[in-house]
Amino acid sequence: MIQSRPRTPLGYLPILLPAFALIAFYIVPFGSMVGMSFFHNLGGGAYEQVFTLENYARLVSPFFLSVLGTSFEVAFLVALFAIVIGFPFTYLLVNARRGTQVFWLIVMLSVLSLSEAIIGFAWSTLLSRTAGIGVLFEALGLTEKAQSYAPSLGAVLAGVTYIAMPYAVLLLYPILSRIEPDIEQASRTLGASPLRAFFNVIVPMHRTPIVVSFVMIFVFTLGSYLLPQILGRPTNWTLSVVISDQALLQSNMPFAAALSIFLMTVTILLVLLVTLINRKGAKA
Amino acid sequence: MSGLIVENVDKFYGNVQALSDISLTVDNGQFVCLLGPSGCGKTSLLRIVAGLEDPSAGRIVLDGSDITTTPAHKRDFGMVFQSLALFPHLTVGDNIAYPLAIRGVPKDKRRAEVERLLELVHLPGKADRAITQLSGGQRQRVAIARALIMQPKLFLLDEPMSALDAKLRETMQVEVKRLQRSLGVTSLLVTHDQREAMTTADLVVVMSEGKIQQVAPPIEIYRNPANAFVADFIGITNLIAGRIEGGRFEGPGGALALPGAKSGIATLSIRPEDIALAPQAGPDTLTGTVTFVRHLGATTEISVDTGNADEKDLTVSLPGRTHCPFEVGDTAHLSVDPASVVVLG
Amino acid sequence: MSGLIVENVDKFYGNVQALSDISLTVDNGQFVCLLGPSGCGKTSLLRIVAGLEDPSAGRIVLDGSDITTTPAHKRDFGMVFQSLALFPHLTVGDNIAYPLAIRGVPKDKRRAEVERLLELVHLPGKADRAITQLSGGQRQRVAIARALIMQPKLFLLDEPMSALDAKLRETMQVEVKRLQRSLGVTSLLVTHDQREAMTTADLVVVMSEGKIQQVAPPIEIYRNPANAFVADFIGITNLIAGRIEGGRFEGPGGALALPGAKSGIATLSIRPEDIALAPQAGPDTLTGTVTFVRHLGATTEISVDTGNADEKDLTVSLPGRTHCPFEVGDTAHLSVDPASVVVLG
Amino acid sequence: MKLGKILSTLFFWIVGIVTIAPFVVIAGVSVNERKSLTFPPEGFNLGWYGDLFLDPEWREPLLTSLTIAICASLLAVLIAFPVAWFNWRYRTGFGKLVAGLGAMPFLLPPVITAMGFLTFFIILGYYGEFWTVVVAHAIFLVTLPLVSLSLGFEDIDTSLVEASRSMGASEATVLRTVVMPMIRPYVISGFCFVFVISLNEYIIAVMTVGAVFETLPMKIFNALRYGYTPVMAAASVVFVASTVLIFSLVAAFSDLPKLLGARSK
Amino acid sequence: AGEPLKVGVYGGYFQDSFDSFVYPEFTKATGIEIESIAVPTGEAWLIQLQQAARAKRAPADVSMMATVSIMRGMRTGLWATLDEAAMPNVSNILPTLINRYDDGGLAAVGAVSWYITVATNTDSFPEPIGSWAELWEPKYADSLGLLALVSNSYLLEITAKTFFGGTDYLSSDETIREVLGKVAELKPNTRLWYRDEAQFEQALKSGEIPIGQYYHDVTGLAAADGFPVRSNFPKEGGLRESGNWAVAGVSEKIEEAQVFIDYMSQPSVQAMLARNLGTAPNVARESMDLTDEEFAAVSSEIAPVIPRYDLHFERTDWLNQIWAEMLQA
Ligand SMILES: Nc1ncnc2c1ncn2[C@@H]1O[C@H](COP(=O)(O)OP(=O)(O)OP(=O)(O)O)[C@@H](O)[C@H]1O
Ligand SMILES: Nc1ncnc2c1ncn2[C@@H]1O[C@H](COP(=O)(O)OP(=O)(O)OP(=O)(O)O)[C@@H](O)[C@H]1O
Ligand SMILES: [Mg+2]
Ligand SMILES: [Mg+2]
Repeated sequence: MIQSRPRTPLGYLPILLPAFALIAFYIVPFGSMVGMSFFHNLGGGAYEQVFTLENYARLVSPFFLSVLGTSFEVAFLVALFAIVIGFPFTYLLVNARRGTQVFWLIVMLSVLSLSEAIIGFAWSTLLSRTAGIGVLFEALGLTEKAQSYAPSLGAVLAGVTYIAMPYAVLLLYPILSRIEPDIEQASRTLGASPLRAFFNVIVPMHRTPIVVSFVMIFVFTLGSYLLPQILGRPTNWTLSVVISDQALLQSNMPFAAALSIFLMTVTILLVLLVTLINRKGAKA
Repeated sequence: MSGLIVENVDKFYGNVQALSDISLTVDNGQFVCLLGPSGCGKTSLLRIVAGLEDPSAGRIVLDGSDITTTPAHKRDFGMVFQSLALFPHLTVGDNIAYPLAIRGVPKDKRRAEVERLLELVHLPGKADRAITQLSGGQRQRVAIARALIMQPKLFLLDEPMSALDAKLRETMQVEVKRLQRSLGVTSLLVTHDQREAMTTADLVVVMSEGKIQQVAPPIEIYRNPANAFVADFIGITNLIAGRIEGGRFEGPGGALALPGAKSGIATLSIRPEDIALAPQAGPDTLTGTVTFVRHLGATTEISVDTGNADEKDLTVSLPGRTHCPFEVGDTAHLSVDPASVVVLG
Repeated sequence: MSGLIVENVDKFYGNVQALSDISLTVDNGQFVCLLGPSGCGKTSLLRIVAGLEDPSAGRIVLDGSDITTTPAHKRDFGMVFQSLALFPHLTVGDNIAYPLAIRGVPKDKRRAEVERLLELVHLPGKADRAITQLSGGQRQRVAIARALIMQPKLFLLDEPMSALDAKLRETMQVEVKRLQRSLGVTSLLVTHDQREAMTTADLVVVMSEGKIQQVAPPIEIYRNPANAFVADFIGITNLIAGRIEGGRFEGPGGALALPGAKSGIATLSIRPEDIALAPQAGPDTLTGTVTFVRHLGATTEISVDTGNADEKDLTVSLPGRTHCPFEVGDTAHLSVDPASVVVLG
Repeated sequence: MKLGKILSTLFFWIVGIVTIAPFVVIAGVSVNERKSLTFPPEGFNLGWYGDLFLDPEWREPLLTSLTIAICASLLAVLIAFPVAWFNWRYRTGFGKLVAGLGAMPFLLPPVITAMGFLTFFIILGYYGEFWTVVVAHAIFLVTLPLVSLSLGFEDIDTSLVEASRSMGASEATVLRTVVMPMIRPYVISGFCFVFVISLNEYIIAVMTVGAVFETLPMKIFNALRYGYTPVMAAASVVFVASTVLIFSLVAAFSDLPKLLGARSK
Repeated sequence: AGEPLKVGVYGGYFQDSFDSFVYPEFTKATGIEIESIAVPTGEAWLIQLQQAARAKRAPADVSMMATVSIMRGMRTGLWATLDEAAMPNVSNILPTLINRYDDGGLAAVGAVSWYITVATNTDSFPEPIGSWAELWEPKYADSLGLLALVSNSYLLEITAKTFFGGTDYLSSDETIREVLGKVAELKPNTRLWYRDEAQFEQALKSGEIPIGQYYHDVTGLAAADGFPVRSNFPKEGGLRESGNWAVAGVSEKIEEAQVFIDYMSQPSVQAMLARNLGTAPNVARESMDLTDEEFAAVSSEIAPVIPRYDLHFERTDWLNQIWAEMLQA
């Protein structure tokens, strides 16, 4: 018995409480952050509640733009890898037996249950000269001498992609599991090899979910903060690192808030742009 | 050796045997319907022919060459799926041209072919539509056009009409049949709708539980069912178990003259329309109590309890305008033309 | 004033008008079928009667009292849903006892009632089964038992049989009808299957696009359709538009004698079984080209193109054993018994 | 066809192995004989697992994290349930708006959400109070039960509700006798998702109560900063093991792929 | 006496050691019970104390804090002014480790100190490194581990002392930038700019990164455990950093707190800390009974490099900004 709306205003009661909770503890905090970004920093966690644009003025520098660039570069590449690896992986997964699916889904959920710090550690071990793939490559004769692959941009990308993978898989899983097997089979009876059917039909068919997942992983990755520190060189540190440093180490709350809003605004603009382009592309 | 030959095909899914020892020969240009209840293995057989599934045993031979291990995309068959499986991200034209596109046929050539096919399925000028802009019947036609554009050696259809409503389904059946006849393409249609099979097929293959029960032209299947399953599955029939002795059948409710019938225990299959009302009990009538009367308009169906096995009342079908003289509870006497009776094992 | 009265009911969903000015009287103990094509508003009407939906205008009166604003759970009706809506987390017995349980009836009393109902629907001893352990037909019976346990004032069924296969559906129809008759409960059944309506109903309500087209007993609906819509929707019919002049109808393909018919422009409705083959053209025959022949077994259907409007070929139905003398492309002459012709507006 | 099959199987397994490799490192490290994170491990010693539960150094953060995770997931489910229910029951713009609001926290980079909470609680003067992190986690993760409950409600055949209404059940009776039994697996899975992620969440916890309470992820991170110890690996192994256990149970008692949105088969 | 005295020191190794070596002895000596509180590094604790102060609560009565944090707290008058007369032992503490309000009131007293020196993996570099300047040599390309923050690596001070005659050189924007330019020359040599001690420690022990700046005491402990590592004081001196005791102004246990600080300032206690925690004592060498060996393990006679706390305090944002620009360029 689905109705368009409750018969009496009292019927709205159940949703008012959650609505209140979300507004009080999400919208208002958000607003307070916006407010904070206009305050004057006194240092040491103290600030003065006077209106100033100095935090934003400080933002406008080649330095922060380049850090932003780094953040976007990392996020873009990670989202790209996560989709390029995650999409075919998920596609193979949904076509696997039920038991296999459950196994890998649990593995993906287990990755979520690893703290970022420990993932950073595990990857720095995996990429180290003394105990990681360096040793493996040397043993296989791929490299002459064991090398270390961390810290580096590559290491950051590997680590963050690793964290993003479960999200990619969990985002794409419901969508790909809804594909009629008929679609792929139809393209095969029409003369496409399985590989071709995948690239020719399955991928273009999911253009929108792919773009949406890409954007979501992109945004999620923008927030990564521990891994760039653990696996990267200073040039790979993202804006999130700078924000948390400002907040936690320098105790410059107003500036940290301004940086957050800067990051968020640019992110939202970018997401809008991508959505717009996708919509245009889908129409064409 | 031209045509399609299915030789001793078995199919197992894990422990489930979906097909057992299926053999079938389809001549070029024939329209064959696989008919059977749900789960009898029709789709499995069709998919094995299409190359989408490997048989567990047996061979598939086409025009003399063994294609059992040829992958689906190299068989050059056209297939229409129950879900239609149209590509939602492509236009009507691009859907139909897909087989050409992946074979690298140039664009203008594709365009021309698409136009030709759209004419054929009565959808001229719809090439640039999105799939979502079409009605169910129109999508159906697009799927058919796409399957036919490569002039396939074999045209396979897996319950393509089952999602359509009754009137549209009938129209499409007639169209598919006409199209097939005009193109002369060998076709294999899966259905569980006997009316569809009767309408379209040159040859009906009745299957049950992974085995072929009978292969014959439609009217033959109706008139001379090979066994009780076929008799009961195709149309409505009355199965009456009894005993034949010296050209007379004795069963629940009475007796019937069956001159020349082999003596012994037998089951008769009698179609409802082959039973008539007798004015009174006679030596060759069945007698029972009327349990239900359906005034269906075109016919009136009367259920008569003659004490038949499994509480299966006999069904008698009277032509529409015939006055039904009975109420529930009345006693009815029934007579049967011996020529219309089929004696089963 | 006993029975159910629906008075001038309108129903809008947003801007969509699902029902317009529906009025209907159902006597106590009657079995009424709402019949009509998909989307005509049958379910909406039933749900308004059940109290699951509010009418946009109009009243519902039961046994003289207005129940338009009584909420569903206070109407004490029994309803069977298309999806059956059995609770998957409860056993068969608990499903049937649900209406009692939520009214706090003690356990042993519930148990006894459940047993009684299970007897009634021929499922004795199945109370402890899980719903998933039942077949489709058995689930159907459970749903019916659940709807009947409170001895409802009104028994409402929304296409309860549509998920069953053809044979089972027929069995269930007969059983529902028998049950209703023996309990004498006023019933309202929604269906789009005319065969189902003909089988079960005392009174058929034909609806189309939110309006009632005709209310009459089944055979009356078939024989005397009120308009072209009803004629075409119930059974197969041939609608032929033409002109009546001095007791003769002139239309595509020829002319027919219709003694006593009113002059003017008219559409005839002629059932396929009321058309016979004529040996040659005569003053009262229609002539056309055979376009398709279906050997359906019980009947043979011939499509004849007489140049009728909308490319609607005439359908002629010959009894099963009749030899069909035609091939596609032959010319056929058809004769019609004037008594069977219905002249529509 | 064969080559494609081999390639795809190979790809699947390479991704699988790389996904599992870090677990191997962590498990290996957790059994080092000496207090060092050497890989491959030197010697074998399960004592670090004992430390996790016995050493107050580790037990405290573990308990803190568990408490936060349990409270936060309860709260998140409590917030999400009425929203999901309401949106299933009614079609109102307001309901959709609230649901959209509920989806937002998870869609922004967590640092930003964390900053929001930090400034908010500082301004309010509750910075560092235990409940702030519970609220922050619940709000941040409310999206998860919202999604799983919405999927669950979508899955309840509305005719079941109508059937129960037509048999005389009031709104509350319907909720108790029909909706609750059917939605329970989704409530549990929503709870589990928040629980697992909250248990491992770092940045928001640090920004809200980092100065006062130490959660296990902070402890692990601090261990990483101020002295590697295999206990941190042991903690991770225990977490992974519990996650595997939790979701295996979920998979055993309901349909995990379906909970994750797969079409039911 | 009702509630125990709440004392906060850095969580982890520090807190452990205080719990086992210091507090029991203190309680035995004075009868004052202690509740041990873990304090995070960085400034989070300061914010916490400030928040609490507004609500007139004290999460800890006495806290150990970095010097810059002490100075920040002083600015908002967070710390109680201590009574020197009640704490005779405080006079033992080196004067540079005493923080006073502008009016001369005592705000904080040095608690413990530690050194940042040059640490090496002896498998890779058997010879000790004699001077900070060696870190700039091209032969160490891509092999150094350095602390990543301007506020914890103190590389500005170290560089100023090594190449520009002393930390006083950091007197103007220009000279600071000049020194920073010199620090930037370390970038090609630096493999890891680490934020987390242990991250480097692990790499140092395994030889993955064979050389870098590191905490003298920690390296010593690792060497004692048998790892192939060594820490030595360069000729320019190690960098000396310290933690300080300060008492929250809203504390109701100022007297007990002063007893505690006085106790901690005794040379014997300082010596005990040096032996058990490996910290550098804050009192004159002569006043303690440490052997030469014990002393060398935690400190050095070479004059230390002292951080320019004033600079870090007054120019926080600017220093961090130019540092980050240098590092991340
Ligand atoms: N992929 C599969 N895995 C396991 N069993 C299967 C699979 N496909 C079909 N089956 C089983 O094989 C048998 C035959 O199935 P098939 O789909 O061929 O039947 P069908 O005649 O097409 O039925 P329907 O009319 O319902 O489509 C059934 O018992 C079915 O359950
Ligand atoms: N909840 C609703 N919101 C909007 N429109 C609706 C709703 N329910 C029904 N309609 C519309 O009202 C009209 C009548 O619908 P109804 O369900 O009563 O038809 P029906 O005769 O039962 O059809 P069917 O045989 O397909 O069940 C249809 O046009 C339908 O689209
Ligand atoms: Mg099938
Ligand atoms: Mg309906």
